[in-house]
Amino acid sequence: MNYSDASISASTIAPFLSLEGVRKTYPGVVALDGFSMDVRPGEVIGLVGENGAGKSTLMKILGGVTTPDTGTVIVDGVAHDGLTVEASIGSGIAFVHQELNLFENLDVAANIFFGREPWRAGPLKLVDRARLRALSAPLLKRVGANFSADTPVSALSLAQQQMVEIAKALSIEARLVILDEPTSSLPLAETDKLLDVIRALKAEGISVIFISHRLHEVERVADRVVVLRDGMLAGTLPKNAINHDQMVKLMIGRLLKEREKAAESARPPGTVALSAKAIRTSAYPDRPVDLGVRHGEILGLAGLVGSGRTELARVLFGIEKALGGALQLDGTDLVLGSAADAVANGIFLVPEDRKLTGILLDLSIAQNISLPNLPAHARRFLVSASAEAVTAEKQKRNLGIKAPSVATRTGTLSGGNQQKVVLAKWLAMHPKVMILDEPTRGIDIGAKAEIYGLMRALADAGVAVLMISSDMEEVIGVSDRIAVMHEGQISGILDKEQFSQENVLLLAVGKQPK
Amino acid sequence: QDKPTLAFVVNGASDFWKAAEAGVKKAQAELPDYDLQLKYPEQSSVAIQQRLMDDLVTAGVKAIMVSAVDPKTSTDGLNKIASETALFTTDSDAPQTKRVAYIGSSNIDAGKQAAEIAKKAMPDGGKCLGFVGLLGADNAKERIEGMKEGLAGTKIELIDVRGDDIDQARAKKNVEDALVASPDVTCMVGFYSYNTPRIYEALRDAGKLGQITVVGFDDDPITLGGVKEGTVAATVVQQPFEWAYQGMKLMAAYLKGDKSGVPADGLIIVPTKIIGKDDVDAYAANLKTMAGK
Amino acid sequence: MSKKDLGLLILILVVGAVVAIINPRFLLPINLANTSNLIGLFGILAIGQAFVIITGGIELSVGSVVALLGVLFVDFIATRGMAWPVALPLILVLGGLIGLAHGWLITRLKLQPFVVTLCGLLIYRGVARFYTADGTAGFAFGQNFPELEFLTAGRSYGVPNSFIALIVIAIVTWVVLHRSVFGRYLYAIGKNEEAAKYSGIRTGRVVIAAYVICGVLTALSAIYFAMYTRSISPASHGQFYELYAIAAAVLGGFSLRGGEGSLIGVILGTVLLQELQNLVNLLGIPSSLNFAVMGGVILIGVLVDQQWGVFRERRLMLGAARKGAAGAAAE
Amino acid sequence: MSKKDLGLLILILVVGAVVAIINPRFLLPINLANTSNLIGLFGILAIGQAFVIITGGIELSVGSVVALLGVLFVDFIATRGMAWPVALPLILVLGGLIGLAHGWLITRLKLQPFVVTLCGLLIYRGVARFYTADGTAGFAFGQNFPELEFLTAGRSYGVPNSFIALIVIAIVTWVVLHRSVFGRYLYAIGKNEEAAKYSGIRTGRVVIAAYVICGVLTALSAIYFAMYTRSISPASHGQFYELYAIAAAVLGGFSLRGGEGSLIGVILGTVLLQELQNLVNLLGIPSSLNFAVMGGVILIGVLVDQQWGVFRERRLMLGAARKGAAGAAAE
Ligand SMILES: Nc1ncnc2c1ncn2[C@@H]1O[C@H](COP(=O)(O)OP(=O)(O)OP(=O)(O)O)[C@@H](O)[C@H]1O
Ligand SMILES: Nc1ncnc2c1ncn2[C@@H]1O[C@H](COP(=O)(O)OP(=O)(O)OP(=O)(O)O)[C@@H](O)[C@H]1O
Ligand SMILES: [Mg+2]
Ligand SMILES: [Mg+2]
Repeated sequence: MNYSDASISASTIAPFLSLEGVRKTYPGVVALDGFSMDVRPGEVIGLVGENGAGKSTLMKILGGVTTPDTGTVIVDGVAHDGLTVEASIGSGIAFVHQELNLFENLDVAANIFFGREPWRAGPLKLVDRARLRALSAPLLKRVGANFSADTPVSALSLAQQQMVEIAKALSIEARLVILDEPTSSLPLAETDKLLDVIRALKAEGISVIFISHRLHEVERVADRVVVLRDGMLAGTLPKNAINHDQMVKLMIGRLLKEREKAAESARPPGTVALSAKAIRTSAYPDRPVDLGVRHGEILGLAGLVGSGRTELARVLFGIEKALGGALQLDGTDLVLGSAADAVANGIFLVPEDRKLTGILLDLSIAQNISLPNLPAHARRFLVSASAEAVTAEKQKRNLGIKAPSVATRTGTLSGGNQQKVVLAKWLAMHPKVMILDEPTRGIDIGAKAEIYGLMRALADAGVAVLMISSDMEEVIGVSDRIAVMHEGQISGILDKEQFSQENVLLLAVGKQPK
Repeated sequence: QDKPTLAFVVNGASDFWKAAEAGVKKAQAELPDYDLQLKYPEQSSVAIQQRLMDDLVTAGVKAIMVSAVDPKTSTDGLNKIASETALFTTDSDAPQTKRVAYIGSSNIDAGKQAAEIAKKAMPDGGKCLGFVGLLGADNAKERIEGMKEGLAGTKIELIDVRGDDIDQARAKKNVEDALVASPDVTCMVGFYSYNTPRIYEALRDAGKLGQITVVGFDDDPITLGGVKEGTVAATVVQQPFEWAYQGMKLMAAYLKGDKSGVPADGLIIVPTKIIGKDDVDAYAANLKTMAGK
Repeated sequence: MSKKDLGLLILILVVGAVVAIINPRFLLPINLANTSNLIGLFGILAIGQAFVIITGGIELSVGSVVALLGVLFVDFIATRGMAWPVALPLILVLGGLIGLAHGWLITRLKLQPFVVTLCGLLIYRGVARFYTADGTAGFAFGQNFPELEFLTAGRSYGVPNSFIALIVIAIVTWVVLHRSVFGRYLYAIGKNEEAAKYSGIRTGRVVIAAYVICGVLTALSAIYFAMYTRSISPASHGQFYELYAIAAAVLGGFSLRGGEGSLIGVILGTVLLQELQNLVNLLGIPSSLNFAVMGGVILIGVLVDQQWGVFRERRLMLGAARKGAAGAAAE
Repeated sequence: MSKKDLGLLILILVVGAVVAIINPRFLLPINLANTSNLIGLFGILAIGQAFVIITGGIELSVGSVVALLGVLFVDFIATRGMAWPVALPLILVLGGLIGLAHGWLITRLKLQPFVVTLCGLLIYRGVARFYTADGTAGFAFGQNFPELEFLTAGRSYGVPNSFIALIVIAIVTWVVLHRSVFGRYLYAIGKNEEAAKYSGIRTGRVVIAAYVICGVLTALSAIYFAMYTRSISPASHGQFYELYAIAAAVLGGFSLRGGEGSLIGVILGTVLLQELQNLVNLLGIPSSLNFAVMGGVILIGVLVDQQWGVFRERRLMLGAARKGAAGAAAE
């Protein structure tokens, strides 16, 4: 074993896990290229890297979901050419996948202990339901869940589901917990709780691999940071050397000048583009929402988990019918029967659940981008592949989508690149109102800056941008105004000079800002 | 509900039974004190027919005349019905059951009559191909057997019988394929009522009408038309009208206590007839009057 | 019992009451016994189907398997003189093997359940017909197997033993499906097979087990059907039975997408379907309409269930909205 | 033409060659014409089915619709004396309405396609049987409609007009499915309906359109079938035709999960199935084995296709790995 950093090899404790020369290729892509690292008991490793750097692939290898082409995984002194899922779980590796993997038709407790149900002796292996519930409750408390163990998962919001995933990882008598972007849709308070959980795990001698694009979170908990670039180890930072700029430099090979922040607005906001008047949604049928987003501004929409922001976005996009109230676009009444109506009116949505609603994993990049505007890519009803390719190439260049070509299936892209494709399909049209629900969820720091830049450019071109985000820095850094939701209602709107984390938080819990 | 009900249960939906319906109707006119019904099971299967009869018994039917889907092996089921109501059989008999009587024809005899037609039409011998719906059904087997018996010792041979599972598109395609596969065939036999018309049409499409001897069964309008035209040699007809008409009257009398109509061996055979070019007009006219059209 | 099941039960009772008023003979013990016998036969089939549907699969070969195994069973004991206590388990094993083959093709070779079992539908019927050379398999006159007949077609205290068998099987499978670890895996796989795999479940084995259970139950029911009709023409025996079984499951609240449905539901679905068949015959409705009545009732049943769900949800929301508005006004 | 389609074509040619060697009469023009006539009839059905399967749906009522509309068509022109140029479009419209109803129930009332069309299967057959009181609808002897007969059962230059109709329909639907905006929407919906909706596609309308197209094509084929058999017993006419259509689509590479399959594939699938039927007759195989042969070939076809896919993928992966390793070594 040879590591660039001398301080690590000085350690004498035997590693719980080591990877040696791991290589994984997909057709046209080298996802991991001779990567090595090790993890010692009770160590928190921050794993960072750009979108598509190979982080998830690495973790999938550890979880036994994919096998490497070459290389060895040594767990607890036992060498494996490729782990199976069972072997992985059997050796005490708990895994929270980047994409959620819960069973909607089962309740929370059943999900947490799925595959490891307590059962009563007998030929039929009956589930011991009382114990199941008793075991689940403390786990839920530990991750700060506000729902009970017998709630059906189908009734939970995305963030709440992510908490269940974490509780599930905790329920395993794990020796290593892998968290692949667990905070990507968690708001601040819950994120803090998660970081506490990680520290508690560490105290118990359990190792953690923590993947996040929110570098400040990594800064706060990691004992060591491993940086991946293009499937290779770009460098390792020991605890005392972990800082934001250092990580960025290793990730993208240079320092970012304008830190993840959009430029100041170039012009004063215009008239109200889209406004909701006493709109009531199914999440909070008794709470009318009033909100207007103006041309040329970025309106941030903050709030705690389940405060009803996604639901509002769905109504504004016509996916769901409002239970009451009215919408106006540029002062005229707007009735949305479907998302198609919204699109026809220039109202676009980048949804929070990419895998289910954002893109079609089986279609190519070009086909995904042209989908909402297909007639424009057709001559007399016949789709023109070349027209599609032209549009897609342009977007691929603009957004820096990392893929062999625009004909690549989007399902093979890394999470962040998939997100860029979702953005690209709307940018290729002419938005009037752009609603982005957690737009940088799972997006790397370089791309984030690009997306902020794009949002600003949209606003400067007169587009009304509504950005839902649970990332406090992002909301404050990017927005022109911030609306905060609390239990289904707008609890307040902050102007630029009132921006502060404290104010947003106060509004989010229903109190008045200072 | 007050009038006693007599039911005629057939073995499956087919035009063949339309004549029986007419017979039931005629009997109804003469038996005002009874409620006569003709019942089709929704599928031609033992379980469904059994179920239908069970339900009829429950509904209080006084006597049932049944064309059993599979009489040979349904002894127990039929006996169960016979123990609860007066049971008669028709079309194909179940002699081992406790049925009161059988009224119908003999399929073996019908097969032999088909052989007669063939012999008359092809004195020099020939090769015959048969077409049928369900190869495994008793009536098909008996007709084929009867025909083979009748042809024994002649130069005429029944070389194969193709089944179509009562899919008429396949019935027609089978004939078309047979014309291709066996160019030396000189005669074709349609064992089920719809087989002869399909043979007729396939031959017409192939321009072979008149070149191949067609032996028919039953009285589909196309079959009769072919007989009249001379392109179908002749057809063997059963008389379901008579089965139904006589059968219903017999059951009504039996219920009143008059058992004189039941012969000692329990068999009332209504013979099958050969309808050739000469009889076809009279037969068709008779059919019309029976149906009351 | 879920609300869905309760609704179905009420429907069954209401239909029964109406029929009984029109024709009181509906309630004769003999009629109830006849009908519950068929409920037993079809119910066992439907439970088997339910296991497969839960996993998001489907088993279309049921009708053909009933024909093939029925033919073999009758042939073994009536023609080849095999003792029935040998033939019966042998048939059950054969059913299990068919299920195993299907499960294997589906999980290991990754074929679609619809395709595999559609081929099964065609192949098994062909084999059954070939086996008897399109003839009928049946018992000779006077051939009797008293114990076997008692078990399959007999009655205890007036209740058909087939119905009793159904009740016993239903209880066991209810526990398996709704209370056991295996049952939980079935539901989970039906909803999200990928996730179940990520959780370290050997999903392949669980799915194969579901098909094997279905195969064994189908085989059992094939024996019951054989002893009910005592004669099997392989060309038509059991035709469309897969549709009956699927229809019962769907009526009972199963989703063909998998992961949904209760065992009580599938039993009630079977009861309703058999009640309808009985009703058509008892009320003198032309049997040509039998299928139409069945189709109509399933459609209406599913529609009402679906619309009721939508309605309840909307009412719940509106209720909340009103309460909220009232609260706001009071403030 | 994709590799998949090519494989199917080769299979068809190989089977044809073998049959022709055993029985050279297979290649007689008359045999080819007869078989291509049925390919035309079943092909039109299968294309209709393909439109529905692409969206991830299924249409099980096809066989019953063929019976019902066939009965109505024959009844209209043979018994009621309606002029056929009136009756023909009327039947097509009826077919479209049936599709519309199915599409509406599926998209607006959110019922499952399997359930809706299963009910359709039962209801339409019941209605057809009730309409003729279980009798046969047919033409009287000597009743002729020369133009209609030429169009449906006639031949041009020895080629059956039904086959020509299929070719024309296939070309049009190929363009629609593989080149048009609507076709892209169909595929997108089949892949992920939710995501298609979020891209602003009116998924409901597109799906309804697919069912309407299927309904109209089924109606057209019902007319062809009616003119082919010239007599329809509603209890059995068209039974299992949905399975033929689905089987053709599956053989042709369609996935019942939706979003996959090519039009050439479905035509080739139909050709293979009809070739098999023809082969059973020409080689004198017992008719009872007809179904078994069909089932066996479908299973093998699908298996080979699937395993071939796995093999190719694995080779690709290995290739990539090897190339990568070589590159790494060279550095
Ligand atoms: N199943 C697959 N088939 C083909 N290529 C794949 C597949 N899975 C991943 N890749 C490719 O492997 C590379 C690494 O992807 P991976 O998901 O590991 O990135 P990541 O570091 O997790 O990125 P992100 O931060 O966006 O989640 C990417 O280029 C991706 O396109
Ligand atoms: N399908 C559903 N069924 C029942 N309740 C739901 C459903 N979807 C969302 N909810 C509830 O509605 C509320 C609002 O959810 P929504 O997703 O709009 O919140 P959000 O502010 O976007 O939060 P998040 O950060 O979790 O996305 C939550 O309490 C959630 O539990
Ligand atoms: Mg990732
Ligand atoms: Mg949200």
